[in-house]
Amino acid sequence: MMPRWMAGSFSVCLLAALSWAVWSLPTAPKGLTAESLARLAESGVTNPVTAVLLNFRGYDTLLEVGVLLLAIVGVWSLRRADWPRTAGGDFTMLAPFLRVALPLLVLAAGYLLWIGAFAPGGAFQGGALLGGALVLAVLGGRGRHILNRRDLLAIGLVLGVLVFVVAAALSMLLSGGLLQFPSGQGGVWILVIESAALISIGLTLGLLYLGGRPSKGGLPRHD
Amino acid sequence: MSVHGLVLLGILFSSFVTGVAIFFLKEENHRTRTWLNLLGAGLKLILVAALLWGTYRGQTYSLTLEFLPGIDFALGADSNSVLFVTLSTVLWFWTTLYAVGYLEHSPNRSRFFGFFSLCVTATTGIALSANLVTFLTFFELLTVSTYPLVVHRGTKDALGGGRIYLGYTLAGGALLLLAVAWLHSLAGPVAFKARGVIQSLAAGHRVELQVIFVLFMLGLGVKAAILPLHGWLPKAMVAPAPVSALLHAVAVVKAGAFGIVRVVYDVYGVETASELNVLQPLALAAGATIVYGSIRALFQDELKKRLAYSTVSQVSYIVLGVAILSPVASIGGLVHLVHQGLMKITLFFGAGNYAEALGIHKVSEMNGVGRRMPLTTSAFTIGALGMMGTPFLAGAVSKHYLKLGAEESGDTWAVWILTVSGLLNAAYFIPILWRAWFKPPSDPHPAPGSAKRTEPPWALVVPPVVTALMVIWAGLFAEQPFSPLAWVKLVAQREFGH
Amino acid sequence: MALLILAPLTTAALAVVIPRRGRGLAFVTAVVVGAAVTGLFRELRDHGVRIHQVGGWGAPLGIDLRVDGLALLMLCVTAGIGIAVALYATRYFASNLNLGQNRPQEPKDEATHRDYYFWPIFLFLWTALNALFLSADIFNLYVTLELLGFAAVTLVALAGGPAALSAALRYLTVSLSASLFYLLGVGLVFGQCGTVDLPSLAAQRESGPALWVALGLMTGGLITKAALFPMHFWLPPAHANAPAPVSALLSALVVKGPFYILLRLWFEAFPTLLTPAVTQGFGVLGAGAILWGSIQALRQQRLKLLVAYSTVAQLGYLFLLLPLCSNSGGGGMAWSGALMLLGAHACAKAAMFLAAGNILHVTGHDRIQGLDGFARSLPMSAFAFGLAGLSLVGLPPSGGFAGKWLLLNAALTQGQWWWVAILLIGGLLAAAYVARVLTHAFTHLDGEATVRHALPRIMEWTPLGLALLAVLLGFASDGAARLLEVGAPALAQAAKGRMEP
Amino acid sequence: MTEIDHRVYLAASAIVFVIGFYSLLVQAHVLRRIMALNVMGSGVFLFLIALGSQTPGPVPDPVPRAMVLTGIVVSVCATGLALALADRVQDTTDRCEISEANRHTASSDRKSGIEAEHSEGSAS
Repeated sequence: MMPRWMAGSFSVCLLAALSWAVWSLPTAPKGLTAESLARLAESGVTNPVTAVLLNFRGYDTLLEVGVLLLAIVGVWSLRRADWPRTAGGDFTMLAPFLRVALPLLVLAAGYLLWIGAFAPGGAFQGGALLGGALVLAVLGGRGRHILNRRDLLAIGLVLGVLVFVVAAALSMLLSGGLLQFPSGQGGVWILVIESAALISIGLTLGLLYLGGRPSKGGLPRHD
Repeated sequence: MSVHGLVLLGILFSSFVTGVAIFFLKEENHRTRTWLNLLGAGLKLILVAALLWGTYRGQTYSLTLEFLPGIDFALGADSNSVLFVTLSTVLWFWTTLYAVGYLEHSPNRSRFFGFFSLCVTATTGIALSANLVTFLTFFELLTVSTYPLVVHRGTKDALGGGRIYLGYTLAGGALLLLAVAWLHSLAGPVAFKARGVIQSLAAGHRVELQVIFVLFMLGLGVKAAILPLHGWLPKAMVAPAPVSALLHAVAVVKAGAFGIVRVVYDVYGVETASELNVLQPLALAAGATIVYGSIRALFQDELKKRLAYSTVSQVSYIVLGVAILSPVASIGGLVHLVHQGLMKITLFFGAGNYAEALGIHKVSEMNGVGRRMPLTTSAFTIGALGMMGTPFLAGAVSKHYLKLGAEESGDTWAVWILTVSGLLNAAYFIPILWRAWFKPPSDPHPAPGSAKRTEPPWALVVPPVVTALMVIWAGLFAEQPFSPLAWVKLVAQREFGH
Repeated sequence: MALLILAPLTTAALAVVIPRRGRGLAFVTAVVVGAAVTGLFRELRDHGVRIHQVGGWGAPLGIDLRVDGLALLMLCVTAGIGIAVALYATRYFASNLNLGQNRPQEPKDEATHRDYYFWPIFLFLWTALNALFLSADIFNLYVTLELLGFAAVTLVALAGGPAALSAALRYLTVSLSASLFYLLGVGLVFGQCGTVDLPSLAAQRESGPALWVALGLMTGGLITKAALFPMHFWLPPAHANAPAPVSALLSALVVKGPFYILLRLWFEAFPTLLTPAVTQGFGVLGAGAILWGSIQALRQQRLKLLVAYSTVAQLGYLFLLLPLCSNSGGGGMAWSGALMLLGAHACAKAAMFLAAGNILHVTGHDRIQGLDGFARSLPMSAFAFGLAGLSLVGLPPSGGFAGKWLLLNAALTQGQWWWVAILLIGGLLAAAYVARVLTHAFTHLDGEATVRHALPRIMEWTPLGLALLAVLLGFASDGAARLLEVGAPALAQAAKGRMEP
Repeated sequence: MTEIDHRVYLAASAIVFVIGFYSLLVQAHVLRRIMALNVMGSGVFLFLIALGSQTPGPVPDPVPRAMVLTGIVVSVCATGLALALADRVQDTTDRCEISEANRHTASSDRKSGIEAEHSEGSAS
């Protein structure tokens, strides 16, 4: 920890520099809007963000899915999961809600994935929703039988990376370029990749919430 | 790569491979280790003999490997190299034999002989280097491979001595590196060449070249133990006797002296160096070291320390000979490179035998050892007499040429220094001989075993006797072909073009 | 080229599913990556710089992967060290390893746990490094940096003790904030130039306050990650408390990643901004690192901390490249010299950490004072330590010497004598701290030597092999220099920058 | 909306970033530090979003938006990892502050060295 005056003066200097920089930025930056819109048609989707994320800069996303997997592996390597305190508590309100909400959330996640091709949405958004659903389920004491199966979970977690890698390798065989999807088929490829990614992202986010590896003998019960 | 290049490589590898192999031997494999050692030493001797013969007949040997960008790793054999490589190989053979006997029962022999072999590899590498960077490589390898030998006993003293040794030599190495790199940035890659390679630069870069020369002398002077860089040498006396012999006669100080010879003759060239006015200070430093070393030797009671200071003094004879601008003086200096080696190794073998057989470490304990150990003491006496400059022994030949050269170049002060030093040599050696031969044995000796004759095993006696005979040979038959003197005359001819 | 990323990423994912096969998967990766690097070497030699447009879009819209001499050199170093460390780790993490006398046998599942998690994370680390060296896109570099950082932190935490965990936590916070600085810089660059592709940035040759601040932010982040003095504070605890193979990876490779990005940024993307004030500033920090790191190394009581501080010092040399490369004359020498040092340091430091790991394993501690006579119980490790020390000190013919020689020559040619002094003093200080350890190796012990512990052979041979490689690397320096000329982005750019004052 | 200078958003993002940075420097508690990192992150994301919406044309620039998505995911992962690590540290050391004592001094390196030894001795 640094003395406040020192940290303060650092921060003030930093702020001054940043403001100076920001004010000198061109008011109409060049950006890559024109290029991305011009080649949007070739990408297989009509939502430009998805096009960037999974096609133009799909390689970033490949590594990013790797980051997700690495993060959860890291968390698992660190500690065992804590079963949330609320678990095993009074579910009179939560349980009926979950019964309705969980299927809806899963459905909504799927919808977000699908719509990502045309409008805001996509695997990450869907995955976030799925992760949220998982957290809710955990809080409501559900899904223990799944969470006990570390082997199954592992498969779900790596699914995104593996499908992505296979797609990358396959595209390379087919068209000679890493992640270069055969022309006209971009949409399908993206959908496949995103579907796998959706599952992994959702699982990862939900399991990150647990903060550790599920213990072998099942999670501790509180009832 | 020609057959001739392979000879050079063979000379290096004969000891290198032996060394590496020995590292992996189990401690108990005494016999295998001894045979490996002698095999390596013998093979090297044969190869060097071939080299000597070939060079004598005008054959050139060279070998280059890719090394740094723009600089090759180059080996070659000019007459200077051959002189030094022959000396170190011959002496190494006998030192190995001696060491095998000496360390019969001490621990960590595999480690010792491994580094021992690496050390001699480095020395022959120094001799055979054909350019400065290669020279530097082996020079540093020598430092590194001798350190474990100096600290071999692992006692507090040994480790302290080792630390000082390493400090001095690595600092010297750093200065040498600076000198080499600086010269490289001025002159490009520097390959050794008779009469120097930088004549053309002398006019434009006078001051730089002077500074670089000083750096060279500081870097090399540490190993050659020139005043005031000699501090490590007496401290390194904690090492086992064969190591002392190696340090003083074969490897370390000789490498320093040989480096000075190389830089003065084959990098700067004598004429250029003297134009740059750098030789005179070097000669003065050498002169001061000669006197200083002799005086300090007078006051040492510990035998090995007295010999150590004697080395400090004697090595500077070589430097003096090089620094005086006269072909005759350089003959004296160069031949002393060989003669001092022969004499000093005899003395150290002797000192080691006294310690081993009777536990004698001090001059004051040496009363009457001549009668107990006649062979060793005879050899020791020949070495000591040689050092004093007694006629018909090796030392006299070098001193004769040095004095002649000094007179020729008008450096009368040097003649005086040589005379005074000769007297001092006598002053510190004669008491030893007097005690050894003429005083009655003062019983009991520090070590047990008071039988009448206590010569150590033959492996310890033969080496000093042989080297003592060589001292006589080099003195008596100095004018015969293949004597050190004859060879040195060849070198001088090349360097001065007479 | 793509194999270099896909292979380790795939095996990393598979190792998560089947942790028992982690070791085997690592070997598959080693073979594939080794072959791929060899193949790339051939391609590069025959055809020059290779570019792969991911997705076929091409920069600036897409991301380009690119291999030039510099990138290939880094990939080679990574592959070499990666394979060596993998070999060592096969036995290190094996649960049936006999730890020798006074070591409590750790619970078996604890060891298994470590073995199971090491391999996937190690493979992720490898992926991250390969991706980093291949990328020509500064945003993509951010992603690789994060991947690298997460893997490194997790591997440190694998050691498990309180010191390691605290060190890992600090490493993580420092690393994350540094990444955010870098990312903000990337944002500013994008705002100014409208691209994040390195060659496109180079082509624009823009300048202005935004770029200055952006470069400042990115540089700040990167030197923190590269542990350049005075931002090195996180490194010694993290590197010293990690498991031995991890320490080796971190010191040999991980800190080099951010340094590599730094080179790309300053020399390739914004060479015009590389003013003498900037380069001399980097030099001063580098010199500070050399002196401070070496002095701290001399003062440490623990072997691994000593080695870690030595890393701080050795990283300083790399940054001397900046003042020595951007001046006229001898720039090429400084360039190959610094990178030679990088490679040599990677080998030597990995060897040292692995040797230190052996010592720790056998003696049960790594207090320098208590290491008397370890040359007897661990002759090969002591030897490896010594040989690696030669390279760190910079004695010929080691790679360390070749690198220093080139830097020295560059400094002398340019008359920047102050760096000459630093180089020489740094070497002597290194000698002092290496000798400090080796002295204990030679100390004579009364009585019979401690029993020679039967360490697995591979754990003895790997450090020795690496150390030998470091020592012999000098002979490869000519070849390495020629390799670096392929593409030589920095030099070409720097030369152009010089021509347009 | 168009009359507002877009640079205001950029400046605001800079302020958010610096606030986060300041707390990172002065806060000792791990949780606060992790939050500070998240604030810094938000600053960066705000900056990128503002940058993207600034380009002329009908739609905002998708590239910075994609970058933000990537960044958010990374930041979530980082937070998860950091929390788990912090928790583990707390379990093993009963402290929830990043130990600052052993920053530069050799003496404290010694201290942490001893700790490490214990852990190596017992755990490894």
